[in-house]
Amino acid sequence: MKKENFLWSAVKTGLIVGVVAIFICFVGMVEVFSKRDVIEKLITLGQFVLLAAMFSAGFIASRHTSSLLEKNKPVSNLVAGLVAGLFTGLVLALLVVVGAEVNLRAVFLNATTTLYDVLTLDKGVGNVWILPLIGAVAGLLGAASLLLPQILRRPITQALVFVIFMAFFSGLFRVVMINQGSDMSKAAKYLFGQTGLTLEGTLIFFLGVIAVSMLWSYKGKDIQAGVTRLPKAGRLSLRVIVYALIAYVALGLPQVSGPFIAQVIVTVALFVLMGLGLNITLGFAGLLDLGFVAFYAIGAYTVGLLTSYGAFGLQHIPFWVAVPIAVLVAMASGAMLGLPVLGIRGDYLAIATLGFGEIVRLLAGSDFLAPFFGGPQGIIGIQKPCLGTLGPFIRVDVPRVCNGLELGKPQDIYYIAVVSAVIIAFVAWRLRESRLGRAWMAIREDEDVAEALGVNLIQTKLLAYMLGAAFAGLGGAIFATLIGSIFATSMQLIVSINVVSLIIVGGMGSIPGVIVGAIALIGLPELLREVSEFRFLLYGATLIIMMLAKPEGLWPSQATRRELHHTEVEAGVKA
Amino acid sequence: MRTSPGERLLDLAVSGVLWGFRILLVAAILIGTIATIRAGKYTSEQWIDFVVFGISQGSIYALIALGYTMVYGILRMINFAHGDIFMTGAFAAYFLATWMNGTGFIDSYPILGLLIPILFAMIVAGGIAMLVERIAYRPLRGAPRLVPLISAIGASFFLEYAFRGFFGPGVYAYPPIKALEGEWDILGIGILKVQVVVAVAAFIMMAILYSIVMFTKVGKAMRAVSESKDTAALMGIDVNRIIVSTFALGAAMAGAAGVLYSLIFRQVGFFMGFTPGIKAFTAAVLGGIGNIPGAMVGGLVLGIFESVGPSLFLEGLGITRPYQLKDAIAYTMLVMILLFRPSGILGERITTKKA
Amino acid sequence: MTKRLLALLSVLVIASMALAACGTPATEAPVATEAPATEAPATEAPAAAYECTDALGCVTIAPDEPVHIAYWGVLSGPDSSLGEDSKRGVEIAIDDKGGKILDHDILLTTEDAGCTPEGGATAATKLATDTSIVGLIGSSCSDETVGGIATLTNAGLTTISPSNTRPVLSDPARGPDYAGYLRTAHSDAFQGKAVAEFAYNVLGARKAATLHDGSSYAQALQQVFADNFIALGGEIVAQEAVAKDATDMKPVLTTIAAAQPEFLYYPVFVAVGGYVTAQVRDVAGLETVALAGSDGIFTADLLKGGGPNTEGMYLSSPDFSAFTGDYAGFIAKHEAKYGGSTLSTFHAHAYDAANILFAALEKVAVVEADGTIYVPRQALRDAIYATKDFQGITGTLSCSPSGDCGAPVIAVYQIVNSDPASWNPADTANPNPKKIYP
Amino acid sequence: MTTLLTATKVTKRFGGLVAVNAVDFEIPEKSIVSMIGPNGAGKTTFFNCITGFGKCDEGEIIFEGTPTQRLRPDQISRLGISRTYQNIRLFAEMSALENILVGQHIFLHSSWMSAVIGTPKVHQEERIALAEAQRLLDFVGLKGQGDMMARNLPYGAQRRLEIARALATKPKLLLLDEPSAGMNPRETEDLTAFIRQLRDELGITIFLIEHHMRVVMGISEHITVLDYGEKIAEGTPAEIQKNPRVIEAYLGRGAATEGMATAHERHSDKTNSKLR
Repeated sequence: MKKENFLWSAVKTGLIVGVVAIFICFVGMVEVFSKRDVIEKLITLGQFVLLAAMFSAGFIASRHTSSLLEKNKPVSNLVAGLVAGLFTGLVLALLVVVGAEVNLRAVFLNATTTLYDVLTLDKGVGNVWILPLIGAVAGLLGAASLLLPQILRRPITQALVFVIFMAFFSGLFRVVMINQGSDMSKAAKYLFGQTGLTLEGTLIFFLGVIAVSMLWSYKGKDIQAGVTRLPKAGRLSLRVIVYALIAYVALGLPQVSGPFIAQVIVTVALFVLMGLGLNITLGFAGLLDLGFVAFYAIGAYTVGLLTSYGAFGLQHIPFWVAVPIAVLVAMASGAMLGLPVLGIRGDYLAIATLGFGEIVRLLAGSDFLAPFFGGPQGIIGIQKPCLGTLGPFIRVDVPRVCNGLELGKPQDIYYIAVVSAVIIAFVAWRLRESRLGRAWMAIREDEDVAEALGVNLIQTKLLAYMLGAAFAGLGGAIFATLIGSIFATSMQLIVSINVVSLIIVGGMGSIPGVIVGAIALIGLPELLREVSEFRFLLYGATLIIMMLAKPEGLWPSQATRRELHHTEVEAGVKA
Repeated sequence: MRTSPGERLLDLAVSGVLWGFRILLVAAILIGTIATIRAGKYTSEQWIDFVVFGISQGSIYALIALGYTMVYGILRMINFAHGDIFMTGAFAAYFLATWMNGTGFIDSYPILGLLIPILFAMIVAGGIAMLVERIAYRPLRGAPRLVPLISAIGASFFLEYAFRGFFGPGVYAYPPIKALEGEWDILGIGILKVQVVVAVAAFIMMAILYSIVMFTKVGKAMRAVSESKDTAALMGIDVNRIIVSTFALGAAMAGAAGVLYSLIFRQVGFFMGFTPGIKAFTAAVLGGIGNIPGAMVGGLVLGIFESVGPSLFLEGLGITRPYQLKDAIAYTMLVMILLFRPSGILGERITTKKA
Repeated sequence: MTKRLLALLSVLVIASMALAACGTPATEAPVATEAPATEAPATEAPAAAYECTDALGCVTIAPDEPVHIAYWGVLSGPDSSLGEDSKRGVEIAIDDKGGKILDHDILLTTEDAGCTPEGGATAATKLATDTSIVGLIGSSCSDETVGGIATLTNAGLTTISPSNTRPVLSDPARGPDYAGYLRTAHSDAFQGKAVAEFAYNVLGARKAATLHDGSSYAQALQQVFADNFIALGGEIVAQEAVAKDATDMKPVLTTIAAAQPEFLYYPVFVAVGGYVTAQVRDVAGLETVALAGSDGIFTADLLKGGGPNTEGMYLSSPDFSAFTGDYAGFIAKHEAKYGGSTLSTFHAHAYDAANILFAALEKVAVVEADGTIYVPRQALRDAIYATKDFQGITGTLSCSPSGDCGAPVIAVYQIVNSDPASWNPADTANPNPKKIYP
Repeated sequence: MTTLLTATKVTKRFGGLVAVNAVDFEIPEKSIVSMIGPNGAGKTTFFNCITGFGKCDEGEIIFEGTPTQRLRPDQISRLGISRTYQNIRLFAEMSALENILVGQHIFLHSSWMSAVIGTPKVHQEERIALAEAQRLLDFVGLKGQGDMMARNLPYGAQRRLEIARALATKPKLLLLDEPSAGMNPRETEDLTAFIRQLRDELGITIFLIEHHMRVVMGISEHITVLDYGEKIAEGTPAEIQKNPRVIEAYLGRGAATEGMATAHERHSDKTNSKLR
């Protein structure tokens, strides 16, 4: 088979990336992002996105060229990159030219004049030639980056990624730092602009990361070796120090970062709880449950009904008493769900559980049960947790007074949520290592064989449903007290889908995977509320990319890990 | 070793609860039905109307369900983005039909004005589905079962919000076809023209699809691939091509469904695919997933249950605002059917190896 | 294991460095939320003589910094057209100011609240953390406000909602958590009553039916209507509901038809409203029933979704004849900026809300000679509450002590033409829909 | 010698097809018995009837005086019946050790709550179980491979692991479904010796389905021949080899022993391809 001409392949790459760039424009990203800076007064996020597209066109073309040509000729790599970037720029230029003649806006809402202005750097359609020019340069740089030696390329890539990350979340860092007091506030204003980094900040971050990265690549091996050479006691104390540090950071974090980060972490922790729950039913026992939000809802509603001083509160009992009850109720409902679907397998189970989740939501929000659950008006006035005693009832619609410390702020709930998540993670880990955990995994692998080996399917599956539900119920209980009100509209199918996704993205059956998955899929999007229009677009793209890049998950389960370790050892022995 | 008394108690409890559940459901349905009928609130014409409404809704579910079921039959994978493929078809047809309406074409040639957008929607939806398959699914073939599911969920979000970016969060109104306004008299019952057209079109579409799968070479290859990819490959079938054409075919059905849906409900928006997608998936499972006639039966059963159920079962039980719980009925029905037939109405009995 | 430990260690070193860097003041300075924005203007700008004595503290804006306001509402998910619509209103208001206030640029931050209480809580928490924010517009859905308002109020912020209509939010007994909450949208308590009176007195209907979509807005509004209608002596023959994502309305309409109402009131949102209107005449027994909706469907989108059946339909809405400002001009700007028509009902309310905020800001802000601005927060809040006879495009607005700024003049309109292009309630010569009551 | 298992008139139908037709069968205690027959003769179906996989439609199976046909597979396994599978069915994503530990499930009694708390009793129980699993692993010659994921073991090791897992349930009766499939002559010989060892040392009764005639004739004390679901012959190896109906059953389809051999090979190909 004759190999493709590398130039033709570069043209193709350029065209494809150009189409992707047009997609990004039409989705509206370029225009919205052009209002945010990466480096203040120098380059906007919108411009950056386009530049990145051209740059990667050059990079991809260059890499492809290397695979097409037998002999490695740097010049052809550079030419390919240039051509690819040029064509990406040409496609965009074509868009501008066509857009100036035809009203594309009749179909695509974002084909605005502002977009064309952004594309031509406010220089008007007449200067559209600037686009292919920039493209060619960016493509050339992209191609050149491939030719850099590894020792330089890695630090530069890391530094670039870090700078973009800091720029993207600059608002968040800035606010957190400003809240620390005037010194930090000055530092913040030095590093961050209103919507991006300052030039100084960019340089500091960029050079800082390069320095650290270079240091690590030179000295990292020594440090690593140093640690391995430590005596056993030394390593143990190192470990203790690390754990102590983790605990210190975890304790201090909400105080430093303020309520928003605390709230985001609470949300993540709630999803960790749900994720750990579903990890039992799905990750361990292999029972696909697409209606997991039901247990979350049941936990939340139980706490709501038991502690609310609103119209639907039954009892004003303390939060601490309501939570165990909520967990038990969720557990019972887990059995209720589990019983009828015991005999249903595979994807039939998925849809049956999905139905269960929807039924719970519909009933909770329905007029029929509104006298009990508030219907669309929800349950409001849920009492905050109180460390100390609660005062007596005065009036039904007035909260009981907390004689002691009221845990009302997100920073307070943070501790409850994080501690719960840690405890539940421990429980899940113990369960996994127990006879029950093995039975679950056996069911996941082969239900019939497990049964033939004496595993009681009914009992084991029911326990999986019940314990999973209990964890989710705990999450729901904390959720209710965090928000202070519950509505059926919070209990959408999307929550269940999120939980399933985070388990798979984290690594099925893996407990640390749940935490990593929750941070990636729940925490990051929460931080991205500012770019709300593109939140789910990016979320969707991330899901696909993660599955393509790491189908086994970000932190695969121990079995996979042990396996890898084993092969490593074997390889070591052979060597 | 004997079974312990505790275990026997559990067994007893399980079967007791299961049977209790079944009996309760059947009893609730019977009592509700009898009470409703005795109350005599509805005339027989109205009952017929309920069923007709159910059929037209159900035939759209069925059309979307076909795509789910075909892809599942071949890849054992839930194509979560299928509902959004349906949405892309509706959008494509909307823009074409609006333009055609502006030129007066639809009024002068109503049949072509209906067919051309459908064809266009099928092509666009098929194309997008092929693209999605190429990017998000094909590299994952052979990965654990849930990995493609997550990728499909990602694709679903991506499509939804890409279209939201393109066309905004508002709704668009599908242009009306004047020739389809009013009723036809069929066997003495007045039925809306649109509904007749939609139901008939849906059935024709399903018949075409069924004959493609049963009688053409591609169809045979599809069935072969669904039995065993390896064997099919050994027989000289290009498995990749067959999978792609399955996606395209299923998506084309969804695209057509998108147009029919827009004809009845007149609103096109970026989120329109989500609920019908879930419902169609339910319908596919109800009928027995992987089974083409099953998808048709499942869609119709679901549509009719949704339409008739709230009035027939719930009102008699004294439940207020029963239509709010329409979906709850649909899902309860589903669970009940799965309780009696764990692999759907027309599904294969043996599900052991499929999961 | 060692490798992982090391990776962890390195992360921790970085984290602890960061923590040490920003952690030191954690012990010295009080925690952020306790003393928001009292961040000593004295040290910051030694030249300035202004000393902040405001009960809630002041926002200091340096000469080169923009005035930061925020919009929070639903910007993702199926309800996003509501929030997007209001957001556009705010953006147009900023454009009309030339992007500047008090010679500073206006910076608008948006936060998605997803139309849920937890979304509202998260968005509010995030906004409350940012001490540079002066004032807010939002939220879109009443649920969001319920979830987030306490956080905002306690952070000393004030928000004006353009589209919350739940009565309880501006109830005189709403509690101190709502001190920072006002709205330019009207409470549904007025609206349901107006429709009931119209149906009973003007149309002479005695048997009415209602339909809602399970949203708290629709459910509450139809209940207000039903209570008032019964109080007037009428009979509610059916109260039905559908799910928010339902499309096939014929079955539920058939159920309603069985009760033979003369008047059908469905104060829902556009999606369901369109479906109901488009399908209602196809149901035997409802061919001639009078149809009525409310402000949730007072938009050209209803004509798109509902088709020819919308002709003759009644809609209650704020009285557009009381719209004193240049609504047509607003629409023209909207068309130019975003292409296509408005997405929902409350863009004008958002525009007015933003302008009320700007007016109050201009009134209370202390401008130093060097261009530094101090915004006392309590004073700003008081100034917003003190808004009187403000000439907005939704009418002449005055804010009540319980936060109602919207003119509660409800009118009932009738749609005279089902062509979406003809939608123009503010037109004097050929209005569509046309005001018929009062 | 007492009878361990008695089957009377066992019948199983799939739709119109009668897979097993009124088969009577007996297994004496501490014996090695075999069932042979052409492909599709109903042997595995008969296995499934005994282990409760697919309930048989008619007839009665009595194991040590207990009728088993109304019991679930897990209950049957507790009675002391364990099995392996024609196409190996290990828990692929679990380690070899974990596979065996699942086999010990019925002997572990700690509740999930005590497992979470981590009572000394649980630790004790787990320690014993682990030691036992290790012992079984060694016994089947997989020493040191406990941490390997089952799917990554070589084919022969997978077979042995499956037997170890079956042994972990401490069965009185062990059902082996074509244990020699896919093995070379050398491995087959080892296997024969191993099966004998199981019976002689552990006192386990063995019931085996096998295509490999050398294995069958070499170790079986009693052989039953199934064809089209019917029992056509039974007796000692010597009797079976001479039985005209058996010869006809096999010869009727082509060649006598070659026919059997080809069938066997074809079959092992199939199993091999299914593995990955």
